[in-house]
Amino acid sequence: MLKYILKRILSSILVLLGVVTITFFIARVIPSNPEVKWAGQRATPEQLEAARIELGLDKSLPEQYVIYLGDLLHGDLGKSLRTHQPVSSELRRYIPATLELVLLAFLLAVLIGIPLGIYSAKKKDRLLDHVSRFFSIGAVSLPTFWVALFLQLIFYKNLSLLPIGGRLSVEATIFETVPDITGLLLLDCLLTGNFSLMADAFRHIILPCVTISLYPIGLVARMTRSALLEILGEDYITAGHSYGLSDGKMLWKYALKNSLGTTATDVALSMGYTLTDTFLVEAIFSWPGIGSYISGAITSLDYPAIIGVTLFGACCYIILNLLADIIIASDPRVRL
Amino acid sequence: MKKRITAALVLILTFSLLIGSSVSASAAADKKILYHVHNSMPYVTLDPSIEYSNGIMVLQNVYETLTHYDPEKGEVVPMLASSWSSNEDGTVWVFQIRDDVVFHDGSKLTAQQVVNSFERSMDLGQGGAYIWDAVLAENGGSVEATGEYEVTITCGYPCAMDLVTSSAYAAYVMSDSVIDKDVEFFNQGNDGGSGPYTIAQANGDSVVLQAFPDYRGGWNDAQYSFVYIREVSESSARRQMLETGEAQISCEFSSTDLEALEAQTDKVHAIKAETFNNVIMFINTEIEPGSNADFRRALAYAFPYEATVNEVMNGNAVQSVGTVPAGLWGHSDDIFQYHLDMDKAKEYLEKSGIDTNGLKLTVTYMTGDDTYASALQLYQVNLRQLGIDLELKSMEWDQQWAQAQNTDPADRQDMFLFIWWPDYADPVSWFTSLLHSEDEITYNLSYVHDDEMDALIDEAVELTVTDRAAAEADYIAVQDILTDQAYYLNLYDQVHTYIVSNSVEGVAENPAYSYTIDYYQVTSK
Amino acid sequence: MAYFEIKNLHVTHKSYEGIKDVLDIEHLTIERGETYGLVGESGQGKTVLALTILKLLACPPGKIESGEILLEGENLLALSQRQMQQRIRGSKIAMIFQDPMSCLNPVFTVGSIMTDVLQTRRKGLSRKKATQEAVKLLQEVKLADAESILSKYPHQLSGGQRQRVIIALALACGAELLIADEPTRNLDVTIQASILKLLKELQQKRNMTVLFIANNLSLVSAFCDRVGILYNGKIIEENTTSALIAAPQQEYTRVLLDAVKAESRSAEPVEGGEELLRVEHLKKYFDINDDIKHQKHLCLKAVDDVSFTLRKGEVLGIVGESGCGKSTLVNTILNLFEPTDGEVWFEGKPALGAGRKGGSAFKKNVQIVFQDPYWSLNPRWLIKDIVAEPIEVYERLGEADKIRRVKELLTMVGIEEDACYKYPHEFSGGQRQRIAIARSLASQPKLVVLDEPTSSIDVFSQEQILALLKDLKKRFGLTNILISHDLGVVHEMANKIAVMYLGKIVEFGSAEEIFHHPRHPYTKALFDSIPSLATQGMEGLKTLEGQIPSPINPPQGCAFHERCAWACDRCSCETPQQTDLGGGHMVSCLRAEELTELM
Amino acid sequence: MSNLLQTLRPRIKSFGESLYLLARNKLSLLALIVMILLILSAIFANVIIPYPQDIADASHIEDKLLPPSAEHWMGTDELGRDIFSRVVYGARVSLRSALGAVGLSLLIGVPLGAIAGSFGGWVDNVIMRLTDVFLSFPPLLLAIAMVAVLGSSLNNAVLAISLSWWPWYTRLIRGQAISVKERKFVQAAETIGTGKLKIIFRHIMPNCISPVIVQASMDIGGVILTVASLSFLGLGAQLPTPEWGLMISMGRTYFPDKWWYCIFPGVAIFITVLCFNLMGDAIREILDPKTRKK
Repeated sequence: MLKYILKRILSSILVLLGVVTITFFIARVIPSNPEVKWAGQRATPEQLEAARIELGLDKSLPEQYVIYLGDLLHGDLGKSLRTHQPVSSELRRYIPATLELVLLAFLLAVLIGIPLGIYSAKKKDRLLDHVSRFFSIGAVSLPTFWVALFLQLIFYKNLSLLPIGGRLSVEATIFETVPDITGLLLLDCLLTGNFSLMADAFRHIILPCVTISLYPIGLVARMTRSALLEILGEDYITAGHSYGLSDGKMLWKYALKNSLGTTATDVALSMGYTLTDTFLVEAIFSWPGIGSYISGAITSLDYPAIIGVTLFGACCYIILNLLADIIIASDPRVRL
Repeated sequence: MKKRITAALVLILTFSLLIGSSVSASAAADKKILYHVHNSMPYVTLDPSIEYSNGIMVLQNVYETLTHYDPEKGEVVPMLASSWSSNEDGTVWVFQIRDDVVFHDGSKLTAQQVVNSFERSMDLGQGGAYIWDAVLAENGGSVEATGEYEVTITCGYPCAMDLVTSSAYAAYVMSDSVIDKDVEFFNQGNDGGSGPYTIAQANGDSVVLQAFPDYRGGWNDAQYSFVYIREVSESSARRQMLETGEAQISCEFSSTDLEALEAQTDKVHAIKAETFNNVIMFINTEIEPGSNADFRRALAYAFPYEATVNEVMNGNAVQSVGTVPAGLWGHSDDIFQYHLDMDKAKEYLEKSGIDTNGLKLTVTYMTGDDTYASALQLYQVNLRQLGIDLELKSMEWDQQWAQAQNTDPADRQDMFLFIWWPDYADPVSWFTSLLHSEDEITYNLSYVHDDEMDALIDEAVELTVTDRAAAEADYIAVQDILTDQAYYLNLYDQVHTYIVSNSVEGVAENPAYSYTIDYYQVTSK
Repeated sequence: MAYFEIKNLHVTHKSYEGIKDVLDIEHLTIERGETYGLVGESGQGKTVLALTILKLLACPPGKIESGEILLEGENLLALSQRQMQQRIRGSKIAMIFQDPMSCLNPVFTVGSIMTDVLQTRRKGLSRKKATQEAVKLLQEVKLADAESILSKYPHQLSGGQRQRVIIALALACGAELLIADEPTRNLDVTIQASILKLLKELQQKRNMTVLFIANNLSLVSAFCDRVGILYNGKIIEENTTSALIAAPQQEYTRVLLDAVKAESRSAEPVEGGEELLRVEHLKKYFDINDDIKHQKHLCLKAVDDVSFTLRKGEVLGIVGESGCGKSTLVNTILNLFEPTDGEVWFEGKPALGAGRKGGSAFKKNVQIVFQDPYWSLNPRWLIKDIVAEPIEVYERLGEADKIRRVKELLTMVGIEEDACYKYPHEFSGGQRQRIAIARSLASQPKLVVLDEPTSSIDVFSQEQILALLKDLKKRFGLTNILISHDLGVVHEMANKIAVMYLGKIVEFGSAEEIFHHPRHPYTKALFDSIPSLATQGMEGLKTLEGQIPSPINPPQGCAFHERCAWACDRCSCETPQQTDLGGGHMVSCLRAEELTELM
Repeated sequence: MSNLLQTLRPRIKSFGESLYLLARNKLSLLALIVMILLILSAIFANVIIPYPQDIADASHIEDKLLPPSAEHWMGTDELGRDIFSRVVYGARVSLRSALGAVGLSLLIGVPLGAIAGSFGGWVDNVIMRLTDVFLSFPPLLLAIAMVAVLGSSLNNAVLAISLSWWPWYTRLIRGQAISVKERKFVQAAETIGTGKLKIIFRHIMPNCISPVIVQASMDIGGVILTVASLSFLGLGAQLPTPEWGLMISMGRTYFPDKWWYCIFPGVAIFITVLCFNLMGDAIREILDPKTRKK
């Protein structure tokens, strides 16, 4: 087992290297003038030359690549062309917000998706099944950016129940001392026992979180359902019945455990798409996360930032994928 | 297990909905907050020497410059400098500095700190640093403190230094304590300014300004002790925030949101601010058909100016007269103005003898600006009547610009939608940057090479310092040539419409400092 | 009143083709303690019946139209699922399924499965107690070291062990009626016998009633008191075992009987011509390295030092339990696998190592007919393309000529010509096998390998296919290698036999020699453990105890000694060499001579 | 594979039969009908729509942003163009690009997968690592990069999507190929001496394809959504193309007062994607209960 995991990690690193390489070279062929972005749009030729040297653009591409890799090993992602700040430190600022959002969304997905899937599998082709199928498929069919607009309209303007965006209310930001331990605001509040702030943060996270969770919820529900149906058709289920085991036991204990592996992988693999959604939704809810950051980076082709975010996304994917593989590997059936 | 988690969630939810607002209740009483929502990030960096973007809307309230442009008077007025003088050819400038200025760190302003601040900008050579070109050592210029409260600036060539020092870019004066700090230091929310407000928090998408108690102007209760500036990109969202009274100031609304808001006079009122920002359509004059003057005139007559200003911009713009916007010297209402006239367009098209069948032009414009898109689509329709097929290409600025700088003229766009504004109240940048022929393409994106214009411009720059009237005359002459030749089309000058809560007064935008509001002047009713 | 009774039960299955009857049983009774055998091939509705009795039939598409199933006078069909689950399933009626792998939940240990079952049955049974129970049960089904088995996952057990676990599960709740649905189907013959014996014992011990479902009469004849023949969902004939075998009434029954009366016909010995194929010390080892369960680098000796010669016109039958390496041997000879070591000579020329190109001459001359005609024909191809594939490879023929050749071949194997433009799924198993044979002949080979040619087609076709093969062999003077676990088929076709055990040939010789005077204990055991009509009752059935050792680490000395009734200490240390007992009868057993008398 | 009920499990033979099975599930049937309607309207768009000229070459700024009415069923947009016409025409745009993207990904993914699965060994390794690399790109970012290089246009967006999509098919096909490779007819072909490539492309690939087709049909919906997202970000279709995502992004500035502008395109996306997903599910359940994206 251990050997297997190590092997997987190794190949993951290989993959990561591939991602870095590709992004690096894409970034370099994109027509843009980084030195201008660095030195200012009306900069004098001298200033531009200085900038080129400072950014190491005077060196040949392979050289730049080697240097970049070298820096990467020290966790140095280079400096953002816009903000002139180290990308790594900026990521450190924006990632927690996004993570908080995505993690909560996935929690929702599991809490709602799995039961939904189970029940519709249990009641296959009955009304409840149709309803939940419709819901889960509908959930993955909705354009999230569109949903976001509606939720805002309803819950902020019409019901004035929830805030329209941001992570905290103005007053909270200004007057409260916002804890920063993990960067996951809700968690930090919990740790510091600052409940009024936690409540405030929670009210802010509800809308974006719900929007983003739609896709994974639908996905999990669908996957659980089909996985279960598949398993409920297996012989050992029939056999189990013949020994007089109860349906409940069959479903909850036997079938569910078998289905977890596949569901887990599917969810992990769908992560990439959820991240995409996050990028779209954060902008609408002006959520200070990686999404807002990347959109800023994109509009000015700030490629150190873009590569940084890409790497982050890739890492997320690879890690989740790794976990999924390990889950599968721990399934006694698997003998690779 | 699951049940327990869900239960917990539900609990927190209800709990939060109940007491969620308590945070605001507790605080708002004693300290007044002015909430300004902006459509894009309020800053890129907070480094006073480097920032060359939205950041001035923050920095302008935190730092001060030697001089300041007063739009009413139409000239620069004292700020940190109490007075200044120059020799007749405008190469040596002497500024007298106020002696009662205190920085936020408590230190007092002296001439030396002014010198250090300017040199910092020049050394970093980023953002707006180019404005010091004339002062750079290699151009034979210098800045030195010639007394505790006297700064002498020597220029390599004549230069209107009083205007330069009023710039919102690269001309801020800062305390010595921050001179050697780097960008990161400033972006963490530190500042070394002397302005009415200090930066209390900088969170990337939002900034909190806090009143600086020892500001020499003093404070009254009506003024705001906190200003919260935050990015909310969605127009509809910003509108809702004003409607609910959560925010007090915002602008850059979509036409419909604006209509809706302007109707709600019980809650909010609109403040229109003329700007120096004008939108220009470059034409690639180096290749067919753009190289043909009559064809360019045809293009000029085919543009839907009125529709754009009235329908697309909903009156948040005025059609340009000449290239220098009204309110800035060098502007003249007598300059010829094109209007939509398809017959004239057809006429000129025939005159040009360009064969339009299968003729395809590309126009590039910046992604994300819907008003550009709408205007261009209207234009597209008109041109189709002339048998010209216009292809819209939305691009990120850098790509757009990179393509425009392509070495082979044929690989560049045919037209280029462009917005320009001066870094300080001097029309010079339109002429030197956009119209003066240049050996290396930067902003002359019509690729104009007109010796007559060049001569006039060079002369005007010289005269700016000594004989402004003469300079103005030259500029107007240039604009006459420009419009006659239709090297590029002057479409419209932007008008910023701020929607301001009725509980607030004193909001005004200074055209020389785009998007900046002097919060010190803002008070609550 | 009978203990168990089925009255005009009528079950249908709804599908696109419409509603079709799967079961239509007028009357069937089983007395307490009786063993009733239900015989029929797959697709005749045996499994449906079993599931219907337990009310586990999937409805829809299945539908129980009418009828009663009475257990001690109580109509099961009238009961609700809930009642069935609580009162009947497991506690009164238990079932043993045919495929032991798919019937155990792979992600749970045997222990947890068993305790689950026990606890649902007996409320308030502590986990500890339940475990003890489980151990008892496992011992009852003769599983050595029951404790360790409890902690194992199904896939860690051998087929035989799994089947025993399943039996244990069925017994767990003290059911009185046991439905055994082809319980030995996927098991090796030697294991088969022991499982049957076990069942018999348990039945007597617990005095259970057994409904034994099987697809061939020989098993039933040994096991059951009464037999019913199921055909198209109907019981077409019913009688006591002996009577039925003695005097079958129905044609179908007769065919079923013939199928297992192999001894009746045997192949005529041919005078071998010159040598065609010679195999020398052929070895094929497979590397096994397992990432997940970090095992160290192992190798599986599938074929371990095999040598034999085959002469023109001979038919070599290779027999042995599954996993003994029959198929691997053939595939290696056919160049499908790289041999680890050894030589293969075809017509005196080396056939291996010649690689893909040089080998093609050899490939042209050696063709194979696979066991399962469903997967040996590409379902996406037209018959003409399938049959023409070898022609494509070896001959440049115009479309017209090609079609002509294909049609010749098809007629030769008795398929009408217009089959050319049909797809495989439009044909029955038998027909497909004919098509496969046609293809194998297309390149005019000298040697045709037959890999279980009849095992997966219905009894009717089996006969004809064998006949066809014999006929073709005569017409083209073919030489054959025949792999089969069905001794009947081997008996009928082969005139040379090779008996394989754990990758080695333990006995090699002419058919009659081996059939009538087997010299190797394994050969003998193998033959004995196969139930035949001759052996009435279980007593005649000799069983071979113990599991087949894994070929990954075969036992020292004679690979068979662990299970050999005649083994002595020598066997466990000394590896026997092939010894010729004259007449090309080779045996690799240390005690061959002495045993000739003993056995 | 469940052996117990094999005898009872229907084996799909004819198109009619699959229809019959599909029709048993009302929801899927409804989806099918709507889908057919959509496709038809996409094909005959120019015939159906009331204001064909509003697709590209007309603007009536004077009657901009009119609410839904008899002559403009879905109202008009900021240039006074008939939204209904544009939404209907949008179906064509979306479907075309979705099909394009999926088709392209299949073109790349299927052969690679077949080769990887059939050859195994280092070839397999290299190919699968490559798919991992492409899978681990956040699709959006990949699209952005592509568009940044090639300039934003619908076709480039489609290209970008295919680039992030093909690995799914490679994985799927590979899995299939590995199992098909074991099928006897492949061995038969080998004994016959058929060439390796012929075996891969004539024997193995055709037998892997069906689950991929199922997967592809399920993906169409997702792809439509992605195209919309890209256009929403201005990385996809260019004005005045009536692409749904683009329309929403234009319309959202007029939301909520001129709700119709961004509601109808949104609804159009939702219905289309929903139908395709429902169909995809149905087809999967009928044809191949085992296939899943993995």
